Amino acid sequence: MTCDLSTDLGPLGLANPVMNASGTFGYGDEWPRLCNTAVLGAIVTKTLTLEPRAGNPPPRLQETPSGLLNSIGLQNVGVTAFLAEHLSALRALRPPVIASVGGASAEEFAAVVERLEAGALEAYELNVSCPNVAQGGLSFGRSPGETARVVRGVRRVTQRPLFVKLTPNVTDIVAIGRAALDEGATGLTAVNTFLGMEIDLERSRPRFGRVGAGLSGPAIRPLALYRIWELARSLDCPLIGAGGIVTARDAAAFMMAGATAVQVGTATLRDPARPAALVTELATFAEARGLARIRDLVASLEGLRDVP
Amino acid sequence: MTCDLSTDLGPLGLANPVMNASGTFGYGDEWPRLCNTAVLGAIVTKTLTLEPRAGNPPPRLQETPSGLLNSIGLQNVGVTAFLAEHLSALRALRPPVIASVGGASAEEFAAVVERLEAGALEAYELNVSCPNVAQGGLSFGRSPGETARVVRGVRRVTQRPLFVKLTPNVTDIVAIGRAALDEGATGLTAVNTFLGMEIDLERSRPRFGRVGAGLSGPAIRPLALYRIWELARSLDCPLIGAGGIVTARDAAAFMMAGATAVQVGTATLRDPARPAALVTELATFAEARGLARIRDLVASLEGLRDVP
Amino acid sequence: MTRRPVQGRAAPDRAPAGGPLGEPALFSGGVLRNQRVAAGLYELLLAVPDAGDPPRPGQFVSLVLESGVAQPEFEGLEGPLLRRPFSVAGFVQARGRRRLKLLYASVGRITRRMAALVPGANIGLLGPLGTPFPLEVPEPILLVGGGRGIAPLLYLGETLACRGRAFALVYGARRGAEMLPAGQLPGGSIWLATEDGARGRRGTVLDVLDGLRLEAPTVMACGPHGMLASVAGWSAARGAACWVSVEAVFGCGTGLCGGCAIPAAGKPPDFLWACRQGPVLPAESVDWERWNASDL
Amino acid sequence: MTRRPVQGRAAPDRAPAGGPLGEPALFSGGVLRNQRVAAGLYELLLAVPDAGDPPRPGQFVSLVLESGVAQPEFEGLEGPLLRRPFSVAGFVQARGRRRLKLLYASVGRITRRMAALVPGANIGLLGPLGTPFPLEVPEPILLVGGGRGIAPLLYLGETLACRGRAFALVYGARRGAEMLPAGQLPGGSIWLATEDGARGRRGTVLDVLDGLRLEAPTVMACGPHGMLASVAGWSAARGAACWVSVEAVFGCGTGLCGGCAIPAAGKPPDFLWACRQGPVLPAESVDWERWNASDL
Ligand SMILES: Cc1cc2nc3c(=O)[nH]c(=O)nc-3n(C[C@H](O)[C@H](O)[C@H](O)COP(=O)(O)OP(=O)(O)OC[C@H]3O[C@@H](n4cnc5c(N)ncnc54)[C@H](O)[C@@H]3O)c2cc1C
Ligand SMILES: Cc1cc2nc3c(=O)[nH]c(=O)nc-3n(C[C@H](O)[C@H](O)[C@H](O)COP(=O)(O)OP(=O)(O)OC[C@H]3O[C@@H](n4cnc5c(N)ncnc54)[C@H](O)[C@@H]3O)c2cc1C
Ligand SMILES: Cc1cc2nc3c(=O)[nH]c(=O)nc-3n(C[C@H](O)[C@H](O)[C@H](O)COP(=O)(O)O)c2cc1C
Ligand SMILES: Cc1cc2nc3c(=O)[nH]c(=O)nc-3n(C[C@H](O)[C@H](O)[C@H](O)COP(=O)(O)O)c2cc1C
Ligand code: FES
Ligand code: FES
Repeated sequence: MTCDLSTDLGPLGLANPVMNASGTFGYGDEWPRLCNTAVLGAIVTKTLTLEPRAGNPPPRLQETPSGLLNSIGLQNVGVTAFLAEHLSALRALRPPVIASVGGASAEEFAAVVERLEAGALEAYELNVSCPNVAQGGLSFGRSPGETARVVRGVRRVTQRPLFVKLTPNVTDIVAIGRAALDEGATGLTAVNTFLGMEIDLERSRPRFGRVGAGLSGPAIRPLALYRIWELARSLDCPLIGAGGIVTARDAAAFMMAGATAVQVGTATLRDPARPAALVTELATFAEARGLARIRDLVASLEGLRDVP
Repeated sequence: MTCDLSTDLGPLGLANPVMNASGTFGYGDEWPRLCNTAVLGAIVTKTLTLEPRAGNPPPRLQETPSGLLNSIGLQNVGVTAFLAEHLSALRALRPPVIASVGGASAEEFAAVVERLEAGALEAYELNVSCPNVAQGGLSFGRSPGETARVVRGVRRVTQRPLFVKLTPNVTDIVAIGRAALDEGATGLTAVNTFLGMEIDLERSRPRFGRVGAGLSGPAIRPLALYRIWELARSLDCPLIGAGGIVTARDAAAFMMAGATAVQVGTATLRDPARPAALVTELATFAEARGLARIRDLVASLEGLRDVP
Repeated sequence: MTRRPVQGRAAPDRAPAGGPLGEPALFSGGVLRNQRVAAGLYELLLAVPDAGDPPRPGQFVSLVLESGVAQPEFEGLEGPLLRRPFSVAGFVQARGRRRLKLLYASVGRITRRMAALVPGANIGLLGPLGTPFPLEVPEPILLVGGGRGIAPLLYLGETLACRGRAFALVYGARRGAEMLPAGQLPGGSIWLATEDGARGRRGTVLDVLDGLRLEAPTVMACGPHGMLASVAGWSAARGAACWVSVEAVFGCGTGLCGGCAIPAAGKPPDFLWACRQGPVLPAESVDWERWNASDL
Repeated sequence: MTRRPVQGRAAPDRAPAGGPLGEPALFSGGVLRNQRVAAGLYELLLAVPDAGDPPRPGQFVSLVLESGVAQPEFEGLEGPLLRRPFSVAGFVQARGRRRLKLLYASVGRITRRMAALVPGANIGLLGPLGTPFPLEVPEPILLVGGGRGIAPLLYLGETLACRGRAFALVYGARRGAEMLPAGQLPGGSIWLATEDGARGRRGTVLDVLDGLRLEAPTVMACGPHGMLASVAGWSAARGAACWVSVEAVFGCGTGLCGGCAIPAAGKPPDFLWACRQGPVLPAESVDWERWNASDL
């Protein structure tokens, strides 16, 4: 029996639940053959800002046990160059494209989305959770009010599906998610990276210029999974899971906990073909369990809605 | 040159900065020879409550990439049995003993400390950060007000040094720490475990009965280190670092970031001799760098107090 | 060192059968031989230092793949963090040389890597740990092993044989191919059961037990949790003394963490610590019903 | 596939010298030989599949110790997550058989494990990646290598020699013991420099360069960041064209993550991506001063 892998993110239908995570796959059009990007459920772009951004000075990466700290700092070509240089290549690929959007102010978020409307992309993901920028990252995503303000501004300029990418570095992630939904967000992506740091012992100084950096990779998987579970049992909206996903088992766990789709980030750095491979592996996994439709996995965890 | 390893936690002097973390070393008197417990800077007991507690039903553990999820649930013999059965063995060992204290209410915390006063232990560590109990764990440690209430109650019954063990599962750990200090806490321990979960895919159910569990081990080291740094640059008090510490380099990083002492938890499960071995390794590390006094390492990180 | 159970009102403070045990030690083992002995089942022979207490049947060692005790100082830990417990399946001491035998099933992260160990490699060990099977028990003695649970019974059988005690062995597995060859089994009276019927009787060890005619045997069993529950029930129904060697997920294996809790009979919600009050426990000290319900 | 730099206003969009490059591939390499060739320095010879684009001198491959491409589906990732980049130090193709040679210094988590690879083991590779050294450059050609930076120059030298181009090699290291034996170095004119004076002149490659009398050479250099900065300065002062192969901490090695940023000349705060716009870059495209300041 083959399994029907299709799934829905609200109004947005996907051929399967697998996408790349923003920032670990370039703009999505880099290596269509190396990864077979065409088979993905959706493609998420690197976070785009109004102007090009150079990002943070090096070093920008540090491996940790089963994890990766990054301090890229939203380096990106800016929305104009994205539209001019990447859009047509992305359009030539089959999957729906989700533009990841960043900004230093609520106004910038809205302005980026307004510019992107011309590209007729399928959805937006608002990155209010980047730990590596001075403005507009965690300072927005850690506050329900600021998050609401960003979503409100963007909702004024688009009718398209809107996902808000949440930071796990908060006491109450559900409150932030609810604030976003109340302003018309379609769904939520969880999670962005966890705040961490590393020290250069030889020089007695922080490894990164901004000190704090974002931890990703398998190390955070159990932490991210818990956030999806927290969101799923309190809120009723499409959820996109991210954080340490490598295998079909990882993806299935996030879906059982309530995710409708999943993103592969750090694992893509090691194996650029991983997101595409995961589509196949997820089908195998589902078929081995006799699942007719992958959507039956979503929120299938026993007792998910029983508040303990 | 040999390095002077002594350090101070406020009024409490330690021969060296290394102790075990609560809950991963029994009551501290279990294996004095296997670990050579006598050489530690201090010994921290398993968290003690007023009555004995049976803890959570199994399973209680799950390995994750470079991490460990636990849902022990404060199983302990209770303060009476502790005083009767463990205290004299602990006293026979050289190091100062820090009693870890838990409770379902601020009153229980105070009652436990009141009982323990008879034991004349050197200090207390208030565990307001256990993710594995229904009452008194995270529900206290995630709220500055509740944390303050617990500390206030305990301060009424003891003059001894009091450390408050913080949870990292908050938006603003500094606010919680400040609330504790304002009520007379001597210092802070950071961090307890991170909230995570795991799923039993074969049975479509959460691995743990309480769903959420606490993540520890090397996976969380960069996250814990960042919390110590956050606390050190905003608050002026002794800090005890914990979270993924295995090696002398790990311990040194926590000290550079502001910790006066460090605790070894999960690594002790793998190697019960690790805390004692770390004392030696830390001396070697310090001597290789020509450090005359280990306390010179504390908060020596370049720019620690420059708010970025 | 005190041998007191480190836990609350929990468990019967059972003095380990056979008198006080020694202190476990951290040591390294040199691989002498590592071979497949049945489908998915391997035997590992290790040279271990001639020091410390020799293990008793039923005790276990706790293993890390990296050799050396305080390893790895520099790099820190990666990959599997916890040690893994393995029953002592054999131990010989001759002319100052000690050999430790483990029998293991390749089922997961560590055991799959163990299967790739080559002679000359070194691994880290901690032990001997846990309670042993009692040896001075009334005959007839019946050893009951399921799957990889045969491991401690090999050493137990050998030890009983040395002491001239008579015993019989009931040994079951899902498939005949997963079973040790007959020549490697201890004792003279051996009954086999396999679910595929390839060796011995088709069925489980319980089917064998039900067909046995034995007066009040002393039963010593090791195997999956469900099998142990059945054997405990079988023994209780016959008033037979029954000792089980239990498995749980271990954190420390030394009584430090409380990770290995299994429900204790008598006073819910109390627990036994499988690593220190066990792994060998009197069957009646376990609350089988609560354990079945939590069903690891 | 587009070869456009994937980054902002950052970098000069330099068409890779030598024309368009092929698509990298994921493949596995079988260890044929792995031997110590100097103190802390090892040579790894791999059998690789006869498919895809052959690497050009200056390009690199990105390595994981686990073989297989989509590995490990079941267990997930543990231990070091990221691939590690290594310059191609040699490549031969004969009768449908391809051999890839890497020269590596054992300095950390992965490279120490690499040193333990035995013939028959398989590792995972991704490549060829990055920009190559240009080959059609004016003579005299001067290759300058420091430490493990000699690796790409071995393959470059071999390739130049095959094309009948004359070149000289300046090769430095801290200690003579850490240097490749003379017989393994390419070309006829070789100058050595060691800081311990054990081989060649006592000092650095810069001391050798300062003593050379060459009219407007084309310089191609690989080595530690500080050495490259000096060589770039030396070349600029003489109006010599200079190409450098740079190192940075790589995340993906394929231009996906932006982890490998190095300061770009001209327009601060822009960056070049060492993995895709490099590793071989015209020296003048790098902002050496800003790079010295961030000093990885
Ligand atoms: C006292 C005792 C004695 C044992 N003796 C033997 C023996 O002689 N031979 C033998 O083959 N096996 C024995 N086991 C079981 C053995 O410890 C597990 O098979 C082994 O830990 C699996 O490790 P892994 O990394 O290969 O598997 P993992 O990848 O960790 O997991 C595979 C399976 O093993 C279980 N498991 C994981 N970690 C542990 C753990 N720490 N403790 C127990 N189970 C775990 C998991 O729940 C999972 O079902 C014994 C267990 C105990 C408690
Ligand atoms: C384009 C390129 C080509 C290279 N070619 C060679 C070569 O031919 N031979 C050779 O010996 N070395 C080469 N290197 C360097 C080699 O990649 C590093 O030595 C290797 O990554 C160290 O891995 P490790 O796990 O052993 O060390 P780690 O334990 O990771 O760290 C040891 C040191 O290596 C540095 N390092 C860690 N990760 C990376 C990374 N992803 N990229 C770069 N540096 C890192 C660290 O900062 C640290 O100083 C090259 C590097 C680059 C960027
Ligand atoms: C190198 C790197 C760059 C990233 N850049 C972005 C980004 O631009 N926008 C964003 O929303 N998330 C970014 N992230 C976060 C990832 O999209 C993802 O949320 C996170 O890494 C957790 O998933 P993972 O563990 O699978 O990587 C980045 C992560 C990494 C490792
Ligand atoms: C099995 C286990 C039991 C624990 N029990 C306690 C406890 O009783 N009280 C407490 O304050 N912390 C407890 N902790 C948390 C540790 O003390 C420590 O704060 C945390 O594990 C992080 O350090 P580590 O990464 O070195 O383990 C426990 C941790 C583990 C793994
Ligand atoms: S495994 Fe830690 S107490 Fe038993
Ligand atoms: S862009 Fe990822 S390493 Fe260069």
